[in-house]
Amino acid sequence: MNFPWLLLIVLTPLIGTLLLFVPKRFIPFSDKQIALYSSLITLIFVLVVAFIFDTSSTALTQFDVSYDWIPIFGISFHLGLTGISLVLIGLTAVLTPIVLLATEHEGMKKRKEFLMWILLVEASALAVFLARDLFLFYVVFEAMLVPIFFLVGRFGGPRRSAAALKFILFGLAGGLVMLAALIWLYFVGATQLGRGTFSITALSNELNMDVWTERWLFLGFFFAFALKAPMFPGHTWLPDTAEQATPGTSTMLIGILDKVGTYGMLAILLPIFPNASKEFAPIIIGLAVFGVIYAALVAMAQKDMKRTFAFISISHFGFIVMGIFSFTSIGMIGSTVYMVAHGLSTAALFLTAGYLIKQKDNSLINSFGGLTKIAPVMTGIFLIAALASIALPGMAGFVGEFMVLTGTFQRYQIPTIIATFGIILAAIYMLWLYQRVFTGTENKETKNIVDLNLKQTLVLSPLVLLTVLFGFYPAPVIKIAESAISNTMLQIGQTDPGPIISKVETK
Amino acid sequence: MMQNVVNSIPTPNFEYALLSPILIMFFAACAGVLIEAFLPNEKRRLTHLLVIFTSLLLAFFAVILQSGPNGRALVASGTVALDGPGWILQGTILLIAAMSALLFAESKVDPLGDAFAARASTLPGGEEEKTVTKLGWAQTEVWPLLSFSVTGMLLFVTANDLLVMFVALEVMSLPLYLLAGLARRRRLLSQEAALKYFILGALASAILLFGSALTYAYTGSLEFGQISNGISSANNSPGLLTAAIALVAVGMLFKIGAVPFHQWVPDVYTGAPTPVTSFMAGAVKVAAFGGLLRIFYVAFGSLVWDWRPLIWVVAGLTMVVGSVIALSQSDFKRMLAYSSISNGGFILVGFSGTNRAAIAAVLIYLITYAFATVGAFALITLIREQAGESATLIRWKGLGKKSPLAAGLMSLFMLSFAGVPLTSGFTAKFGVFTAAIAGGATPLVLIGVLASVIAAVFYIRVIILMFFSDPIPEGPFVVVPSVFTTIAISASTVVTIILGLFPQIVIDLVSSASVFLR
Amino acid sequence: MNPNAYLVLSGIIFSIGALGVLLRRNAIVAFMSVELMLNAANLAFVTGARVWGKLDGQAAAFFVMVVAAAEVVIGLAIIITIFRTRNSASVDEASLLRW
Amino acid sequence: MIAAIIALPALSAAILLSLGNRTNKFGPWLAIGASTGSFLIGFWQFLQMLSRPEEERAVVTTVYEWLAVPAAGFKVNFALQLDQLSISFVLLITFVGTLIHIYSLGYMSHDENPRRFFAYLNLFVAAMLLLVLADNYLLLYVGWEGVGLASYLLIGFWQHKPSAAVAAKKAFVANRVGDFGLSLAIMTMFIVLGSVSFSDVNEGIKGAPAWVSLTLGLLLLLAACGKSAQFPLQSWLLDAMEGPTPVSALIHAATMVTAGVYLIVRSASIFNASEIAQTAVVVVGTISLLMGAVIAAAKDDIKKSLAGSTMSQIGYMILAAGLGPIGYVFAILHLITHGFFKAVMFLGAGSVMHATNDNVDMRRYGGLPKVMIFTTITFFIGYLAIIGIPPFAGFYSKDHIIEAALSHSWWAGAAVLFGAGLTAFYMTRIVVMTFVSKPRWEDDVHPHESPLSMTLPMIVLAIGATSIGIILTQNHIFEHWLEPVTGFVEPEPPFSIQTITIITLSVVAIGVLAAIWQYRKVAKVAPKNVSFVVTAARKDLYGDVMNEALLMRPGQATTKFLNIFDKSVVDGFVNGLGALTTGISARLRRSETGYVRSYAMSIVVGTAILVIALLIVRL
Repeated sequence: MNFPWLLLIVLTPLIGTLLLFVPKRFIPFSDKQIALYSSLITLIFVLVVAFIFDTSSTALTQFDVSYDWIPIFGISFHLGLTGISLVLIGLTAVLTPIVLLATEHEGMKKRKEFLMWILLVEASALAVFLARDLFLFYVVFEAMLVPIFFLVGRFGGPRRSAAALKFILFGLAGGLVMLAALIWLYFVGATQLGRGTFSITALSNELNMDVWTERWLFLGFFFAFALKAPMFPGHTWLPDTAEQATPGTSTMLIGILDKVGTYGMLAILLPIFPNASKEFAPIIIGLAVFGVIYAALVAMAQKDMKRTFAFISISHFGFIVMGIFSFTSIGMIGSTVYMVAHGLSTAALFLTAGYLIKQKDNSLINSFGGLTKIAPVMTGIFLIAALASIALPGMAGFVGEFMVLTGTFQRYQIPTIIATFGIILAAIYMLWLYQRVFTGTENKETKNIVDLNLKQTLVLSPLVLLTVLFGFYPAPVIKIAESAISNTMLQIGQTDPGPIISKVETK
Repeated sequence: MMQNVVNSIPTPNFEYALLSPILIMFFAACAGVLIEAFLPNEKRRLTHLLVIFTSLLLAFFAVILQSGPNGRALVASGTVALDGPGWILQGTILLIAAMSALLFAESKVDPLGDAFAARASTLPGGEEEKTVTKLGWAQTEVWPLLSFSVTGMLLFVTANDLLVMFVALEVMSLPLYLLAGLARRRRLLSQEAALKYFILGALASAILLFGSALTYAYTGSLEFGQISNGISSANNSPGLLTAAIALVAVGMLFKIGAVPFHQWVPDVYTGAPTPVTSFMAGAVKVAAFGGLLRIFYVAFGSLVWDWRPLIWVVAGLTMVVGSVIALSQSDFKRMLAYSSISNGGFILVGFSGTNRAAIAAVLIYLITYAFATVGAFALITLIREQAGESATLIRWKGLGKKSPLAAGLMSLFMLSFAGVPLTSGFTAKFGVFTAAIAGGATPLVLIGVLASVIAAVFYIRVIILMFFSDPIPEGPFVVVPSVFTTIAISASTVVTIILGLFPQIVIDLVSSASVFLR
Repeated sequence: MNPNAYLVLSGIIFSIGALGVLLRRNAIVAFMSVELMLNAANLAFVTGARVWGKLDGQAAAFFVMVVAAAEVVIGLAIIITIFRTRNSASVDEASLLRW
Repeated sequence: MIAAIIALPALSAAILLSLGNRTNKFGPWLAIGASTGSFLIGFWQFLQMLSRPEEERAVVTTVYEWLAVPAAGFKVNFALQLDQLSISFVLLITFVGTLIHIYSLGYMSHDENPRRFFAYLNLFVAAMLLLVLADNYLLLYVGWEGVGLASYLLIGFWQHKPSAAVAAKKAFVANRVGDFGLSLAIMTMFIVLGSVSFSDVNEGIKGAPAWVSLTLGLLLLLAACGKSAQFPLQSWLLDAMEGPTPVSALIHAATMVTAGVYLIVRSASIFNASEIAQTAVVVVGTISLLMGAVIAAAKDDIKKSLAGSTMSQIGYMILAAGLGPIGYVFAILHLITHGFFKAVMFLGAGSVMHATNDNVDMRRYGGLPKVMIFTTITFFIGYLAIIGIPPFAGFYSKDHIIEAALSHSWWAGAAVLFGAGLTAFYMTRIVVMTFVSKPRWEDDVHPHESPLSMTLPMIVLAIGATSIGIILTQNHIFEHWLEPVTGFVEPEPPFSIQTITIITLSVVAIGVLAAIWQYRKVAKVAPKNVSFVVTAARKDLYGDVMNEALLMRPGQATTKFLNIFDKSVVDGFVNGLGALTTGISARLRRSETGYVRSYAMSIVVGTAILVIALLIVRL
């Protein structure tokens, strides 16, 4: 086994969490610094791994570390890096320090606790993206509900309790159904392979299930992932949660954790259940497209900024799911890029709006207005985030969205056309929101809003820079994702459809 | 003829060494009675403590020393089966009993003394009660009662004979009836609990006994192995056998609080002194399930296809009804009682597995659940108001602010009950679901999933109350316990976390010892 | 010997006992009904012993009697405390714990 | 080097925006410098291109690989194509752009934040250059949305005015409708032809079945309609006049709105392959040119009137582009001349507004030649150019379009001729109301000539508007210049060219005279009792009303309904499940009566049921 980079990546935030509770006398840093430094060290490790990562390798995973955990069930603590995981742990490692920096802790009573939960979210997100053992994946998938639950319930708005309860119940409902499917899958594997295993690689490469088993298992897993992502009609927890949670929490939740749902579809559903995936793909595409339009329309009717963002995200998750189930390289790579872009833009939206909301303690759209003159920097960054979110060309979101649409268009023309209407709706909901919150004349409520200071601007700037960078130069993300997607395409036995014209000619 | 009959009774052969855990506890109980009789009031408590903890420890070491491969045998002329599951159950019961004993011993949290009435014979609220309370008297009979009960449990889980099982059941239960009625505060409720528990318990024992009698009449034997053989060879009157099985099952299902024989559980758990409740929810549950396992897999093992559908229905009902009713509870102890019922249902799900897997899964569930539940009840004893324990949920608002540690640990147990991964509760759920799916009971697992989601609501609501709400004025406070309760809570916490993170420990232990001797 | 008659009789006694528990309010009477059920079991045990020509059924009956005696001790203790508190032995009056 | 044309203004915009107020002092100068630099590089490239033989003039420079999924045969380069068509645009954009930068120096001098304005202008120039220089549709799309963004930012530049913010949003959304078409077109190109670069598409479309070119043609037309404010997506342009006047001149007259024309001409091979698509283009152009003219004739707001005129003039270009190889060159020619004369008129209008405290109501102008002579003269040159009086620029381009239209069909020809008359009418109306008539100023208004920074660009543009037509049409220079890119076929009108010119000029004369007669006296307040046509035209021919009735109202109703649906049905289902469970729980709880005998009852009954059930199972 080579140097356990991945273990290091997962452990660093955990160690940071522990250090938070070391008494002050023994440690020369404040709790804020501990949290920040451990997340930065994690980022450095991730960058190192990204540089060593071999995009030309055809191996399913790299940097594998594996320890026996529950050998009797063939369960191991197995971490491995695929291209998709790399992209997503990169996102996680970038967003966490930004959230830590952007969430202003001055005068915050429960600061240490907040830092602890955020670090735990980071650790679990990293672990879930790196898990190559389905049991480990499941365990972290469920366990990460807890830190977010506390983040929502301890630090949110007035109705945070109900929101937290709803959040965790949806999570548990999905997770428990998945648990049943997981165990069933284990026995299918044990019967067929002669050894019980939860290894994702083994399950996807060696298993041949009979049709109905595969269908049921697929549905069990899909249920969990669709609730997590979230897809219509299992989405209603997200607006409630986002409305009540603090912007930092929402960033971690929507920016990172919800990606676990789409990651699961891409990295687990497709390879393990290729046939069922193919069978259900048209239905799922339909659901995703419906979600794109539906959530966009509902977003327009929201009165609360954070709720609006939540619905926008639901709409975007529709795009991501579409790309995944398009079974084309372009679509799936597009989805991966989209996940990154969505993470960055959502973070920018929530955090920028967070600075605003914090000053008024209120996130109702109508209570703002006329901020362009009072807070030009905030306006500017928000606008960029908004444009990134609606996939303006030149932003990372565009690359993702266009690739998703193109990839899906290769197989499903009509649904794609409908989904493309989403880009019009996106302009409407986002600019209308921007118009109501930022433009117009200032009123007496917004008069004393303070603009972002230099530190805050600098904290948010990496998000903007990365969005633009990946908009114009997405090659790193695409290359890394491609190394994994080509394997996925092999696993599901799909090839990309070529141009229609050349097909005609060859006939 | 008489001669023949006498000769047909073999001279009993007792393997005293192997039976030593049971005997140790039995002697401890007898010693307790003697202490009551001969020692002056002020010396009793300390002596009792010394005796009980020494004996529990000794018994536990005896279990450990003898539970190796050489220690597996049918002893006492085949009436006691010391096999893998038997040893594990004995060990678990001793540990849980020790933890409950620690709670019994706690006298610091209540300014009036320990959890038990100063003199059970006094009238609640009467002058005499006040006097004896002021004098600092204590009803130290709880210790021999506890020892007797533990003795009964140890025998119960290893009993390989219907009659021994019945006697063990009574030895286990009779002290509990008394213990349930000994609460120092809210004595009216406590006495009511004792009465209910006693009448219903006696009824259930009678049903069990009648079932045993019918089984005997049908198979001609009381010993499990021979019953099993008798069932396979006999071909007459299966109706009688069926009734016998059903009656025996009811007797056992009553003890584990399965629906529809569960109704005593909430009342008794609520009314009994909390240390006793923890003992009932922990040790009694382990013992009852141990007995149920043995009867169903050894005595009625060949009829598995008959009783399994029955268990499915009961398991489903128990999980759903327990969880659903728990939703609307306002008293925490009562909620935990329903949770205990619901958890019983989950354990029953494990019964749908094949022999080994089912036994292992059930054992794992029992161990994890017993530790967590004792921990939860132990925490209840710390959350108090002027008038005693404060179990009204709504008053727990903001407890997390007053005592993050207590509230945090309570949350841990709640998450464990809810089956969140990385806690022992998840290990347990995973185990029974795995066993059930392997046994083809996927629909039951789906019902279990549904019940888990419902159950999660009330567990998580406790966390929400404690952590996400602001404290109410004059709400309960958390007292700092003595070393006794601290040890109990720490042990539960450690077990809950360790078995969540490294379930292999318990899985190895259990799966190496999941075969019943017959 | 055909044991059926005895078993049916024991069943009848058992049922009477059960009905007694259900119908009688007085705790003592309810408890006596339980004793009746135990005795029904005794009859079944003895019948079994006779059918199979074994002694252990008869021995069981003795055990049951002893246990029943122990149960009486405990039961009366509980019933008396409750009676002293409430001045009534009615099981229906003890219904504070519910829902 | 080509990339530098785009990079200069882009970099300048990035600096000005990211460094914020620190750049206030030199910001405008940096912006002007960047724009000028772009122009100089562009001009140098133009000279180099001229020095090359005709077949080597088009050059593609690949800057880097932008999007590539080799496995799927998907590859889009960040590549710039410099050919005769794109260099024409580069020159127009950077030249007019630079002039308008300079103009803005004066125009925005009183604004509190000219630095941001210049940054946006630079951003626009960069995006527009990317649009015309891209060598593939996807990169073009980046520029396409980029100019939309810049347009959005500049229309809404005075964001504290709610009307400006609304207009900006409307413009962006209407553009997005067009973008919808463009993105679908690009996706179709990829899945059908396997590539989105201009050269591959041109090549591939030849062998493609008819539905491909038809689909692509219609989708691209939709895109063009959105960007160029053509029917039915025209309504945003008039509202866009909320932006500062230099913006109206540069973006909403000279360059951005003409991008649709560029797109159609650039996609010549697609349209050539589909007659239906071409006809659709002509129809859209015709409708727009008439609609725009009618609207322009009824507005009292000088900028809106000019905006209507822009829509109408772009209608000409679109119509010409729809005519196929006979029209492409003239569409571009008209685009260039229009760029000059319309810019000069907008700048003139801006100058007038500058002088009258930002009043835009022509009914409160009049009598201006005495106080602002440069503005008057330059505006008048623009006027002569647009109505097509020789030798001014508009004459040459418009005349050719009329010829081409006549050789296409009688109705197109009639429409453009009628349009020419209307143009003459509304332009004369503007000139009369603004300049010639008696002063009707507001009380506190004291008009004065604008500073040199404003008049100078106007003068330069006026010179262009005077001369550029003659220069470009001498010896068919422009036809030959563009022919390698767009193809060219000499139009064969049914009448001789002289006849057409005479007819056109007479129609124009009628329009001019009618306007002079109509506006011999101008009221300070718009008359109320006017004909149905005027009422309709004042309301933009009910474009907004239609949008509201057909899209906004149903849309709002839908979103409201869906929001309620989401809350009560989707979420309600989940919450209902919760409530149901709680309800059942409350009921079930009552089964726990507290009576020991009822517990015993359930034990006994349970036992009975169990026994019976087991018996049934067994038997």
